[in-house]
Amino acid sequence: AGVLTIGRREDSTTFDPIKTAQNIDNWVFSNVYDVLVRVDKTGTKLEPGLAESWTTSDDGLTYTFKIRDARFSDGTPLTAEDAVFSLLRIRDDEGSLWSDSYKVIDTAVATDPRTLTIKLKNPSAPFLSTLALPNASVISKAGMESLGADAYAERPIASGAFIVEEWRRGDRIILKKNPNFWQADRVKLDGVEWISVPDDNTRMLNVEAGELDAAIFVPFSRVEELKKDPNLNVLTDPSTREDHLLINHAHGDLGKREVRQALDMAIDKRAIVDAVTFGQGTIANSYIPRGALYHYADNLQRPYDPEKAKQMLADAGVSNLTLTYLLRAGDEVDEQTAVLIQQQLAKAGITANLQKVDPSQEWDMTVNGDYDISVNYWTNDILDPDQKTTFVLGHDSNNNYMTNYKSDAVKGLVAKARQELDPAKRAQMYFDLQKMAKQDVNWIDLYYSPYINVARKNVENFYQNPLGRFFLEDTVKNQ
Amino acid sequence: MSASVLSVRDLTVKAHLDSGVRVLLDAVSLDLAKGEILGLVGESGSGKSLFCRSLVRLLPSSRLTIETGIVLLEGRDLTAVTDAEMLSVRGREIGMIFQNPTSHLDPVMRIGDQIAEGIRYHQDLNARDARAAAVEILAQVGFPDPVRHFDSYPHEFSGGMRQRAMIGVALSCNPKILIADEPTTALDVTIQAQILNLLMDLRDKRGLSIILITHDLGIVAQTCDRIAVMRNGRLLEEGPKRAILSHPKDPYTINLIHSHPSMPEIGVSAGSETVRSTGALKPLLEVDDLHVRFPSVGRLFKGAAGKAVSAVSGVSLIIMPGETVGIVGESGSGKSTLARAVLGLTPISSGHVSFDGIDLAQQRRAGLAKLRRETAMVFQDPFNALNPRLTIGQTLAEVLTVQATVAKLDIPARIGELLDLVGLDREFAHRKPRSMSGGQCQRAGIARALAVNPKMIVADECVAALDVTIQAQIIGLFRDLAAKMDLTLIFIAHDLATVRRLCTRTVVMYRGEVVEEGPSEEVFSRPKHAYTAALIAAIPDIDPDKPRLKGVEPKPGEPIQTIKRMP
Amino acid sequence: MSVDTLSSGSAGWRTIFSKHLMLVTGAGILLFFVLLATSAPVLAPYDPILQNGDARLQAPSLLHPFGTDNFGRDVLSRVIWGTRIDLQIALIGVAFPFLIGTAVGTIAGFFGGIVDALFMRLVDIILAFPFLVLMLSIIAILGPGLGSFYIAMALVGWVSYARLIRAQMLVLKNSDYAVAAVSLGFSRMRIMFRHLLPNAIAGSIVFAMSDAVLVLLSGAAVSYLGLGVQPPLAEWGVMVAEGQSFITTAWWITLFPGLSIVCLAFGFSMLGDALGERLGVGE
Amino acid sequence: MHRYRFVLTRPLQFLPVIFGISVITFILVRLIPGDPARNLLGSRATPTAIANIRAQYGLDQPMWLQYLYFLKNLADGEMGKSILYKIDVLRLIVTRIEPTVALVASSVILSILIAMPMAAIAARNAGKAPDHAVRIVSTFGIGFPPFWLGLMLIILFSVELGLLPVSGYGATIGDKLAHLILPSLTVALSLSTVLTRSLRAAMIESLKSDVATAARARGMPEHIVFWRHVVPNSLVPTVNLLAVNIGWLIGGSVVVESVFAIPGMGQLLVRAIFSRDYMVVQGVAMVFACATVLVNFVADIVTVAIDPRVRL
Ligand SMILES: Nc1ncnc2c1ncn2[C@@H]1O[C@H](COP(=O)(O)OP(=O)(O)OP(=O)(O)O)[C@@H](O)[C@H]1O
Ligand SMILES: Nc1ncnc2c1ncn2[C@@H]1O[C@H](COP(=O)(O)OP(=O)(O)OP(=O)(O)O)[C@@H](O)[C@H]1O
Ligand SMILES: [Mg+2]
Ligand SMILES: [Mg+2]
Repeated sequence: AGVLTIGRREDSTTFDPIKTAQNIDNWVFSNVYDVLVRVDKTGTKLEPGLAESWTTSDDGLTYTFKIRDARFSDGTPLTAEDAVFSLLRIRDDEGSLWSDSYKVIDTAVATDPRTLTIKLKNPSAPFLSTLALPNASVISKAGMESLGADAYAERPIASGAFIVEEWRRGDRIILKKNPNFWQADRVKLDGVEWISVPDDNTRMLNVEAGELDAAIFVPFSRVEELKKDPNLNVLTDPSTREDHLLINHAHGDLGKREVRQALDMAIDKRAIVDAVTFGQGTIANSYIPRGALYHYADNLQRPYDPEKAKQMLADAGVSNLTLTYLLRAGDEVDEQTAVLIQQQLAKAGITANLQKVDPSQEWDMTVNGDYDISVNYWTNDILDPDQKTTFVLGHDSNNNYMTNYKSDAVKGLVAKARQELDPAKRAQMYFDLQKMAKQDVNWIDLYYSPYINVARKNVENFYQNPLGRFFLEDTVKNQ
Repeated sequence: MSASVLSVRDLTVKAHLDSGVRVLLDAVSLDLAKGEILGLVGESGSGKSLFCRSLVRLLPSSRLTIETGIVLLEGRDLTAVTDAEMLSVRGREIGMIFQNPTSHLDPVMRIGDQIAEGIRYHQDLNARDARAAAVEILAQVGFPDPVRHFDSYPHEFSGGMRQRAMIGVALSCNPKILIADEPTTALDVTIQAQILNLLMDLRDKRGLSIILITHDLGIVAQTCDRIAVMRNGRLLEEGPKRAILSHPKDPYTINLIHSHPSMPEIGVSAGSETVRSTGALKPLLEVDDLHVRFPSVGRLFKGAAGKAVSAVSGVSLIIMPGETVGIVGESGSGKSTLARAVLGLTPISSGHVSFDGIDLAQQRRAGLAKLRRETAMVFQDPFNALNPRLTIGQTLAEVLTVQATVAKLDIPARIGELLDLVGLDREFAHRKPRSMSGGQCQRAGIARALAVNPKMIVADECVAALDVTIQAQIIGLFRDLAAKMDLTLIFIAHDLATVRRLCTRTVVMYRGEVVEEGPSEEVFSRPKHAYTAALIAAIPDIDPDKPRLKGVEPKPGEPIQTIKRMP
Repeated sequence: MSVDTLSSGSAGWRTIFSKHLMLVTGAGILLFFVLLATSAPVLAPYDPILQNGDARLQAPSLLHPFGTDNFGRDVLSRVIWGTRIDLQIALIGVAFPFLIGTAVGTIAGFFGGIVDALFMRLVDIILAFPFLVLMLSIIAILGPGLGSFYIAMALVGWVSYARLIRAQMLVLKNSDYAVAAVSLGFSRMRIMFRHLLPNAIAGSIVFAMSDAVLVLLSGAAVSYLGLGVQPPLAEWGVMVAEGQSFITTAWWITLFPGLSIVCLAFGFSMLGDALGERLGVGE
Repeated sequence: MHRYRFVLTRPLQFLPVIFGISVITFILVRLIPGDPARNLLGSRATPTAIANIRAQYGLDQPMWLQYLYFLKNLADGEMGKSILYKIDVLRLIVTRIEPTVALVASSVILSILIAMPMAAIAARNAGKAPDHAVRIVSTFGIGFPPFWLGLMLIILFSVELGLLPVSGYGATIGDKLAHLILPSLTVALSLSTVLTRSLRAAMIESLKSDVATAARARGMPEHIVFWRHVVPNSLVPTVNLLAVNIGWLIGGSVVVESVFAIPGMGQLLVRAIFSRDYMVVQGVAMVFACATVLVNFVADIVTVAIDPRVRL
């Protein structure tokens, strides 16, 4: 019982799931909408959502879903027709930011109100995982058509645990329990309020003062202190966040693998974990985060050895290496990391000139390749490693995630792994990919860090799965 | 004479400054009888205002203190009463009117409210009765439409009306004694006469006792019963006005009386000098049908915007080389505008000005260049006419450098000469205006004008702000210069007596037009125009037995006049 | 030396001091910071950007009088080195607006007419233009850092000076001594810059002092939005902004740079007040 | 009411200002490097998706054409659509206006409430201890960075004492007022010092003025002299100073809004700039500009009302 108030940095931008790519929106979608296939709490398995069960044809091209007996928040029944509408919309609507990910769908038809049949253009191992994206949430066809997209984006008709009761823009989203949710018995809370409190300190103080029940994005620096407060629980839930140092392979000496390896050795990840994450993070050894599907725990880790790094640079014929370190303004953690790395590189005789620019421009500059090195991070939003691997190693349109890394062997393997349907074989392929990437130093893995949230002691079962989803269905607020 | 309402004994005021203690009032003793007007005269800084302010214990700064002495008001010693008691003395017993009504009236409060304020406070009346009483007072001090004027703000009045309002405010508390601190210095002679008449009326009707501060002996002669003369904080002499005026004892008083403009001077009379102009000479300055109009500002509500104010309309003048011409007229009659237009400092709207044969409209560049080289102007306000950041030497040197008529090396010598010429010590070259007195600054200003080696000098009310004694010196200086250097002088003043003494020819202006022009003697002795006659008649004569003409009452709806602010 | 002269001498000194108290305090504080800035390499006990993983977040002690920050950098040394940057910010952040504003105000006020009308419209626009949009845009265009900050300050800040000077010029150009200068055939340049400007500028000088405080605070606000100077440079605003996360655990990280801003601001204000009284501004 | 005639004519002068601002903002935001489409799509951006969005919002058109569209929209009373929020900019702004207005208004009122008595005490005791105290307090008060001050106030009043809400805006009027106390105090602590200094100087001047002397000379006790003559005559310069500062506050409210999580326009603006949501930046800039112009307009009216000599 009770209404759970949660503080976060920013307010949502829309409730139209296909028109946003921001976590800030997606995380609330998961409270409001339901998807055909869900990712479980551990973030490693798919489980039934609106699709009660599904079957795959042997060629991996046809998926048949049995739709559950569920209803939308306005009481109308949810049918396979709605699912078709939603999938075709995300694929075809001109406002959709996600159409590329769903182009693989050839046809989607409702063979009967309870049966959805999807035909793919080619086999795709990660396809099911994509259906778990909050952006592919099932929307009410009738609702969308009667309200119009704009009004729907304000107060959607959905089938999740909660209903959007009121949206005070810039301030908060007020959710109320959805009595028509097919798992309504599971939901303990009367409602949820997502409240935007942009200043990190203020957000924490709100929880300390008891004005908020919980707050997300706890800065690393505050963890120890909050832990000392007897009224609070600091929750560190495993995430798929992985921070790395991008290297622009197209820039001069950075094209040499030995130079990149030297860079890797010149960076003391332990020190970063200690100083920047205040010990909350763990050293990263692969681009696939620990705990995520196909993570390779035994992957190579280069020891911190500035002397050796110096030697390697000399061997590679590189002296006085001077790099432009592109830095995103306004991010405390990034700035701290930059300051540390700058000093570490200096020990190996490498000069890093920090260039701080605002986030949007930083993004532009990395995409355009106007940088030498730059820290960035990735969090998975689907369970399958294919999405990230394709972006990072698959030589897609992004120049391998802005690094200009080129390796045909890796590229081939990425494509193969996508179509391999045997989990065991796939696992091996991804292990190999992780080894190859590490060998080539496509980028430098820095650290994994958990989601850190804080809640008051009377809040139970408030947790975030590794893909960022909050399972508020199970959350309890005791008086 | 009846018993005195106010008697002051040995009043001493000292200033405790960082530089030491200065005695500002030195044991001044005075009596004021009931229904009497006492004239307090003396040069600037002699302590007249201070004396009056100490009577009501309103000293201008906390560093000034009344050291000894008593002020007896009907038996009470005002130096000893409490502050609270003093509140009921101020206003109710002793009212004050000040020299500058513009700065003493609250600009953001209606005139009527300022009068009613005192009434309500001192007489405990409610708002409505206070208003009625205030309207009554407005009528008494001569407002033609008191009900309407109650709601006017001070800035909507002419200077004369503001001074009337100021008197109204002082009367509002029905005082027994009125102190008038130079109530007319800022006003035209004609308005001055009205105000003085008003004061005398009030004395007669209400039996007020009045202390009238002034530096104009003429006013005293015409209005007061007794005279007290102050200098350097000391009372020099005191007595019935006729006694003082006819038999002054103190040398200062004698000097004061003799330098009064209305005293006919023995020997020197401008009129006796022959006018040197002959038909053969070319005129130096020709003004033909000159018009100067200003776009009217800030009067949007009266007619359409953009309607112009005609400051000078249709003036024609011819000035011969070596002439000394006086221009007189009341404030706002266009004297300064004419002078500035003639010197090319104000654009002219139509008409012609030619200087030494060059028409300014046709050959603007050449004409201006010639004007700048051969003419100079002396300004009314001695302090504002000099750049406060430059020493007198720098000021003069700059002129000499820019004009480039003197070799660089000779500049210091020339500066010395100029200072000698205007009678300033050579060490003044190193002084800045702020450390100099008004008269000294005025001399520096004249030196600057002379530095140009001008053929013609235009002096715009250059003595109005000065003491009579200093005034006389400066006029003497001009006279000498004109004689020695063959200068052409245009001398602007609203003080007719000064012009009469200095100028060979007089031009009278009224509302932008020349109404009369001719040899000074003739203009003054046989004025042809009624306005000239009124102007001349309004000068208070130092002879108490020469009656003054009553001032002209302001007509309702007359345009508001510009008020001259004295520094 | 007799006791008498000694005491009178010190009394004289004391009166001079109390009379000029504000001037002395203001100038003294500024002088102190200038000295701090110039001798930073000598005075600062540590390298301001040197990190020490073993000495992180240490409370003030003899070793580190102002404590250390989250990288183990010595806060005292950073505050001392920060003096250089912040004085520079106050100085340059005021100098450009001052110069531009003075020039524009002088010209607009002196010439009047169309020049002035155009200028007034421009002033209207800049005054109404949201400062933040301009500041953030310029920083976004040119990249964060002092250069962009100065440019943004100059683009906006000149308006105040120009308005002050213009208002003065409008009055002064009609003053008798200006008219006298014209009648003496002085050139416009000479009249504008030798005669009028020196008399018009006092108000701006006083305003510049309080403006310096505003500039410092704008700098701090920009740091709060994360667009301050490039790390690891020590600058007080950035130090306060970054130290916010530790405000309840390591108060010393924010307190000392914060106090430094306040003190410097105090010095500027004092000096401004004293100059204002001295130069007779507002009379 | 001739004195107020400018009320009718002045608004015409706003047009060129507003027009100038629209041009400048338009150009300025587009000069900023960075791409709204790419920003919106985040790390999963693909070229086709980017091109798609650019076309949708007309970003692929030439600049002058975009500007004409912008003007046309303005004439229709619209401001285009937000790229980030996908709704009409005007609607978006309307949802965010009230908190900013409330914040600015309450800050200004609080500042006046603080400044008035402080200045009065200082001026009436000029040169004495209370005056020095006020001067020192107000000289110090200027130097505090507002974000630091705000946080300190929260820690003191909300966390330690539990008297006031930490942050946010509230729904009912009483709730809103409670939420506004700390943020407006933060602003007022620095704004009031500026006002105090200006008022104090004007009052001291005015206390020495002839007007005050004249009032004393007619026996008015000091409190009447002060409140009826000195205060009204001291207000004009402060009103104008206040107007300039309100202009700054309106445009600079972001720091306080952000510290206190007030869902106002400042926050909207910053997020819009950072995500290159051009239409929103333009819209907010226009609204800020209009507000500033309006505030100055009101200040002019107040000035005329206080001082009958002033003509505009
Ligand atoms: N606040 C002050 N501090 C020190 N000295 C002062 C102060 N006010 C006036 N004085 C001095 O007191 C003396 C008398 O001044 P007061 O104003 O009474 O002269 P006055 O005779 O009225 O002159 P005026 O004709 O110019 O009005 C002058 O020497 C003046 O310098
Ligand atoms: N710059 C100006 N703009 C508008 N009107 C002006 C200007 N200068 C003067 N006037 C007006 O022109 C008229 C004549 O002014 P002028 O200064 O020439 O008078 P004056 O005879 O010199 O008066 P005073 O004796 O007061 O010096 C007055 O009504 C005045 O208000
Ligand atoms: Mg006097
Ligand atoms: Mg004149």
